[in-house]
Amino acid sequence: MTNALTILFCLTLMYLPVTTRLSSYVLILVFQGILVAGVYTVSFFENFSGEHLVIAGAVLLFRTILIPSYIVKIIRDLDMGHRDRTRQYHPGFLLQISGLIIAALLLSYQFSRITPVLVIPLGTALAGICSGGLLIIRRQLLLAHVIGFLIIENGLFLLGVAVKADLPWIIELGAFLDLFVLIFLMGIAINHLKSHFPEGAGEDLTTLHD
Amino acid sequence: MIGFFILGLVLHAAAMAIPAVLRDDRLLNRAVNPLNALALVCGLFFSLTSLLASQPWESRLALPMVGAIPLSCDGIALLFLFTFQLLSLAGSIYAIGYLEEYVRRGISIRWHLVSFTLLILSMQLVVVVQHALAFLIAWELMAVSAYFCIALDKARPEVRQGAFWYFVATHASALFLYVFFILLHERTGSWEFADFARQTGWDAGTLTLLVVTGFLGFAIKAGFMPFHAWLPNAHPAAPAHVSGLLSAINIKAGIYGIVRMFMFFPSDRQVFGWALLVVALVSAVGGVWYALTQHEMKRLLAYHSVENIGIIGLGLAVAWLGRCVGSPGLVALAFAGALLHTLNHAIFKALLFFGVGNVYLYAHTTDIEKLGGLTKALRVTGVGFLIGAVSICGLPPFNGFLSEFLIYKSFFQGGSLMGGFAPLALLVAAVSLAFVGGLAVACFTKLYGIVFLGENRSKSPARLGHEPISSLPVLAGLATLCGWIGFVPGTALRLVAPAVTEMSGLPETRLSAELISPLAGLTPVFGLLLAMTLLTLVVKLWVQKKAGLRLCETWGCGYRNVTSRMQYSASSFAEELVRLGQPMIGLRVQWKPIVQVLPEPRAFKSHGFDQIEQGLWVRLDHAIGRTLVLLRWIQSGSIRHYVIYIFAALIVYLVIAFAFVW
Amino acid sequence: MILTTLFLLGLPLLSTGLTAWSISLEKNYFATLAAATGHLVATLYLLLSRQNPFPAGAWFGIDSLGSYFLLILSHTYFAVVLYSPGFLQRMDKPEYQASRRLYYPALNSYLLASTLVVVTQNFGLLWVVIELTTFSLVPMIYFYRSKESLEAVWKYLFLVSLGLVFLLIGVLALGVAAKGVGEHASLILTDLVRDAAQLDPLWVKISFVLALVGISAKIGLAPMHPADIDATSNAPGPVAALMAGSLRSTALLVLLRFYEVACNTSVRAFSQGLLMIAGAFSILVAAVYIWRSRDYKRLLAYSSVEHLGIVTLASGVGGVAMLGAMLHALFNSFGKIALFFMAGRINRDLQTREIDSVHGLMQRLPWSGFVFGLAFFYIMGTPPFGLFFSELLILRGMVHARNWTVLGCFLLLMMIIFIGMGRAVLRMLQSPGSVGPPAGKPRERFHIAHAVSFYALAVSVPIAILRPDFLFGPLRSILAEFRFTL
Amino acid sequence: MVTFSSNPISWLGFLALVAGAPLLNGIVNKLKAGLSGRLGASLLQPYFDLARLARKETVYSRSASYLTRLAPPVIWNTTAFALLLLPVGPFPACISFAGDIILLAYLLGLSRFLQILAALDVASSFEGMGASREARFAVFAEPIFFFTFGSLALVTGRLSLQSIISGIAWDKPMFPVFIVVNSISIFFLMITECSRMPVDDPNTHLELTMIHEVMILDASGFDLMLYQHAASLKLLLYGFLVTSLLNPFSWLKPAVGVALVVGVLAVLAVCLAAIETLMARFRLVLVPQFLLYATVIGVLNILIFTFSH
Repeated sequence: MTNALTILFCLTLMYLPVTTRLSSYVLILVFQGILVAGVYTVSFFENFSGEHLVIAGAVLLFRTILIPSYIVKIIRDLDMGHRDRTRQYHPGFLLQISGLIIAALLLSYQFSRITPVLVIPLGTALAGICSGGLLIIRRQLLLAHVIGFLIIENGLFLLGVAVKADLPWIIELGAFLDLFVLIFLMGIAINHLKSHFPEGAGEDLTTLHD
Repeated sequence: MIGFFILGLVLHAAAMAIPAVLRDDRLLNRAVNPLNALALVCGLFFSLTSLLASQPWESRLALPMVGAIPLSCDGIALLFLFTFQLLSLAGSIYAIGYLEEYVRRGISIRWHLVSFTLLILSMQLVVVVQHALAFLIAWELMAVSAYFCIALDKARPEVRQGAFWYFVATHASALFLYVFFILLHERTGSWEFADFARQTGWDAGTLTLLVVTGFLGFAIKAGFMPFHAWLPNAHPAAPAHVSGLLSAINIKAGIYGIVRMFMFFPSDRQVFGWALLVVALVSAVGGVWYALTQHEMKRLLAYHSVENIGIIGLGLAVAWLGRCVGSPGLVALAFAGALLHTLNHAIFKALLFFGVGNVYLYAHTTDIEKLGGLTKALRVTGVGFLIGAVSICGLPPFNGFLSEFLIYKSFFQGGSLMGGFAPLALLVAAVSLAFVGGLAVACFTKLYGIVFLGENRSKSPARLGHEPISSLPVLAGLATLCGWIGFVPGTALRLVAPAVTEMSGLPETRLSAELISPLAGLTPVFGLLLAMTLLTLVVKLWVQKKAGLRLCETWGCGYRNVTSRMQYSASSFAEELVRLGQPMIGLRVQWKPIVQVLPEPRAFKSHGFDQIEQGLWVRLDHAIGRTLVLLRWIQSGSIRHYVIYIFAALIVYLVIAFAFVW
Repeated sequence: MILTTLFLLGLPLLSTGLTAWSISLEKNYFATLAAATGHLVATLYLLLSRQNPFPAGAWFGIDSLGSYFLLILSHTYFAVVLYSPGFLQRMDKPEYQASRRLYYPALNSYLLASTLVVVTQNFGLLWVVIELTTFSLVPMIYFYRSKESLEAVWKYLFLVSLGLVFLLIGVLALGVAAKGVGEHASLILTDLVRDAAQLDPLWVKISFVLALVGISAKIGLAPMHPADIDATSNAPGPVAALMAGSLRSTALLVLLRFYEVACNTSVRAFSQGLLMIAGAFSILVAAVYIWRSRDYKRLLAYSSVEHLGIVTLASGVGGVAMLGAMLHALFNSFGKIALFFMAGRINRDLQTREIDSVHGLMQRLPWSGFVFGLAFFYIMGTPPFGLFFSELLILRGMVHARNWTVLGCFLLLMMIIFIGMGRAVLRMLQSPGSVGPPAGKPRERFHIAHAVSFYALAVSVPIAILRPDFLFGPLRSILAEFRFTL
Repeated sequence: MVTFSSNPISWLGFLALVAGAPLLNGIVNKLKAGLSGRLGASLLQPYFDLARLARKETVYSRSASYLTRLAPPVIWNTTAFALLLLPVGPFPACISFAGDIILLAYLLGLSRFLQILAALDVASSFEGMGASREARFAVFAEPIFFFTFGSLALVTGRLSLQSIISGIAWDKPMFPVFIVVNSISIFFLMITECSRMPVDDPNTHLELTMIHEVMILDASGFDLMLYQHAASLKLLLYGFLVTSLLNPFSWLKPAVGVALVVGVLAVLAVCLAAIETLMARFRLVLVPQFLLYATVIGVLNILIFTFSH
């Protein structure tokens, strides 16, 4: 069951390179949020407790409702052209992502030999982290960077599941809070950016360099 | 006795405090320098009396919570202390008159006076403290304060650059010294010089490392080639009294360090001695040869400091060798030569630099080609400079001859003591020393002849300034010392005797028997020479009075309206010798050969440059710059690149973690 | 004891609330000053009494490492608070209104967050609170409300948080490693150190690598330093001082916590090597940009990259060098206070950050120029200032470890940085410029910033020479915790 | 330990040498004239010249400073003083101590120093030229001296001229070669230092080509006399150095020795005369090579000697 969900997660990753529409990114986020919550609940089904429920709920709340809606709000406020400047269709990007996923799975397989881990979730998690980074590297739009960051966060969460590292629930919640505050601040920053950089709003910033 | 020394230090501290309360620069100049002079007189009283009584002084300064800092004035420390104090005294008296000029120009000397005092103070501390950390602190204080002293007229870019040369060099030397003393501490577990000296049984690797780091550290300071590049840049930048002290005593701190190293490692490895000999020879020959190419008085003198440091190094090298073959007599001879030359060089180099200072105040330039005939205007300076020049060339009967004489003797004695190739090598060294002497004669005849003799070359004969009053006693005193040490070698040798006995282990009696009394015998010889000369002079004057005496123009070999611009110039005087030095000596010549029948006007320009400075250090600087630029893409400014860095770093670290077994 | 904790955590919390509520700058200043003073007093008390106010094995606790870094934090913070009113009164432009309003709350919340970081012993919670420090300072980096500062904020926020994600992975990995212990596995430092033997070395290794990568962005270790440079160089003087002097050290503390765990396991050697590599690379990068830098605030930012690199390198070398590293962190914070205060003043008066367009600082701003020059010599490790002694200790450590390659590279890079920085700073100080202040402006007067800077530079001397026991006692036990011997 | 000879004859010998120095010039000139088929001036002509100069009034250039007035006596005295260090025939040197060879070399150096300065003092470009040449050749001349006498000092293990010369032992097979080569080097040195052909032309009349003569171009009267006499003293000094290397008195009867010394001096005079008649002056750029040659044979000599036993 877990594996099925994580495979789905991989598929969402595969969708990243082929779209540049912010709205579809948001959708991906929502979907991933659901998947992650699902994986979490399932993976802890055997010794199920209130804590897990709370965390799963928090995951759902943050990742599928609060954050996506907030990002949609930003998009509305800035009414930025819904698409990234970069080309719509990226064969190279697609190949990289798929290669990444395969590599991640192989790696996690190798890894599972030396230490007990769930192969597929781990691979997916690694793939998620890396492809999030790749998205940031590939896309110019700052919101796309935020999206990439959130995808990395999802991957991280999966990783936690994969290595069965159960932090105290209070810490998990704290982490969610942090995440949310962070996104909130980023939103404010982007808003200010709009006022400072009227033209090409939210493009990558490169004025500070040596 | 020691009370006087401490009193001197206290007075220095007071002198440093004065600028805080006194506002007017002119008064400040007249208050601080005399106070320093007074302090130094006290200090001199201490060092001189304990030197002549040859009673070393030792004590431990117990500081609360820090621990005891061993202070001691053994013979070596006393000798260097005496040298430093003597020349600092001369410098601070000279500064009174010299700084007037800067005050007139409206350059603030407040901070300069503080750092000048600090320089004098820290130099005295450097030789007194016998504790590595304290030594390093005093050393760095000396370096920094000297830097500020040099950068007095900092509005001029070349001054800033020259000062920066010094700054970088001294920092490099400090880094080497850190490693040196840390290695010693690592080996002995103590910071005290005494324990370093007590340590025995060095393993070869550590010893080599120690000698190399220590020597580099001190050699950069002393200005051995190829680490000399800072001298010719820093000296012209500094005001005359500071350049005088730089050459006279600041670089001697490096010599002091090397002498201390000798005490730390009683080694029998001849290779170090030979290596030092080679370095010293290169410095001596190279220094004087480069000096020949210079047309700026202070640069020229700076290169001569390199030469003289080389000569001192020769003495030290022979002393090391003498210790290796276990001959205290040779050690004593060579060390006496080296230490005496340290003192002598300090005296006549300060004399020369102060002379240049007066020239600068008078003509507002130190470019040799623009000067000439200064003896008529600057009488004292002229005579003093001549004496300095004769002394630095090592000509009798002045002090330079005495120390070089000892070093020559040490060569021959060493040659007769050692077998194999050693005699030949030492003979070659002696011959090179003679060669250096010849070049020095050429160089200083050029300098003195062009600057002080003949007619003024610059287009504007209008003279500015004068000989500052305070400089006259200084020049006279230093010149007298040059003559005195030369004529009466006994006294000077008694000054170095305690140090020499410490280094060589030769008892006082044998020392005086083998070293002092033979040289003391030179006095009647020189006396006879002097008497004969005076007699001849009297006869000459009498005859001329009888036969008559007349003034007229110089015989122009039939040419008419000869102008002062037609005199032989410094560059043409030195040109052939410089050419012979090619390509070791850089020489840039710009001219167009005459081909057509009716040639248009032609110009011939030639100036020498320092191959080591330009070809090694400046090039190294550029190379570092070029190499570092290769990495400047890192701060690209794009957040996407930065994300790549994070992942890249992660991957690299993980590869390190799992690929390489640690 | 409870009082101490109250002073450490309660007071900042209270003053955060107060300053957030009240709008009068004076009141806020006094509230902040009170908090800072209380904090400092409590810290010193802790150092002197050498005891942990929290119950053993709790999520919070103050070991000697903590108390030592608490001093760095508290001291720097105190200096910054002292300077703040003088700073704010100059920031009277209308567009700064909002920033001034936010200034004190941000400061207080920063103190709170950083204190939490220092006292937290549980790695999970540590991650949560380290993120808070970022949030608390971000508004202050954006003080000037300019394009550059906004870009700096964005980069800093984004990259640091991204790094912290990896830190969290590191924490998870540590949790996995702790599984080997058994059912009473916990993420509490003391437990981990106690059961170091049972930890799974593989996961410890992974966690250390991830922690290093993750926290580097916050410490400012290359190659994760760029955002840090932008933030430090665009923040106003006091905030920059706070970041360079305290924020980075606090982040370093987090790394040291992981290092402490690693040092007690079999991956000790590896982690040492990794720290050396990271540190050396940071020094190299700093050298690259210091060699010919155009902007003196960025120059200072790189200089703090360099010094944090030195500290990291030295803690990797271990032994005496570890002692040197700890002292270096402290003394570096002192120096950064002076340097950034002065840089801020210079920037304000000359309205330029270009090194080439700064002339005759000594005549133009006698006091600031003088202190700036002094701080330059300080940061270059000139005796008798403290950095000289700490660098000597570090070199001793390298020599003792017979680590000649590291020693050689270190000295070479030191020399390069010395030349580069010397060129820039001495040029600023000495190159001939307008003699005296420009028409209309009065001659610069002695300002509290100068007093604070003087104090910060001077205090390092007695600490380094007298080696007071209330400081060196903790230092020795730190070395013991890392199982280093002098 | 400095010893002043108690033997009055040494001092008398010194005076005799000082008095007789111009005679050597006279002889050389006479021989030269003879070789070039002229009758030539009388042997005593140098004395007449000196006397004439002493009587003449002195003319100083307006550019000249105190140095022009000071230089002649000092130069004459240093040169004469150098003679005091030479052992004269069988008698000990007037003054001798360990290392007096160094003093000897540096005394000559001092006189050269002042000579050059005196030349530069009168602000004439011609004399400057001469001064530059003098300085240049001196640089290469000094090493020759130190090589020859240094090697002798090392071989004999002594440092005073007196003891070195008396320490020359003829029993060793290599010694004659060694001595001969050394004396050749010194002969070259003598040619250079005393500015004879082929390095310098003592009686040319073109200022551009002269070295020593051009430096004293502006001297006159008593000063010129002192210069001239100092020059002849120098010639004699080097001549004696060469002859004393043979050290005849250690293995011959004094009378024979004296005869030998005179003979060798005569031979030297003939050589000088012959060279000056037969050879043309070198181009000035070649002179350093000439001197380097003299140095190099010294080097070879000492090498061969050290490794031959």
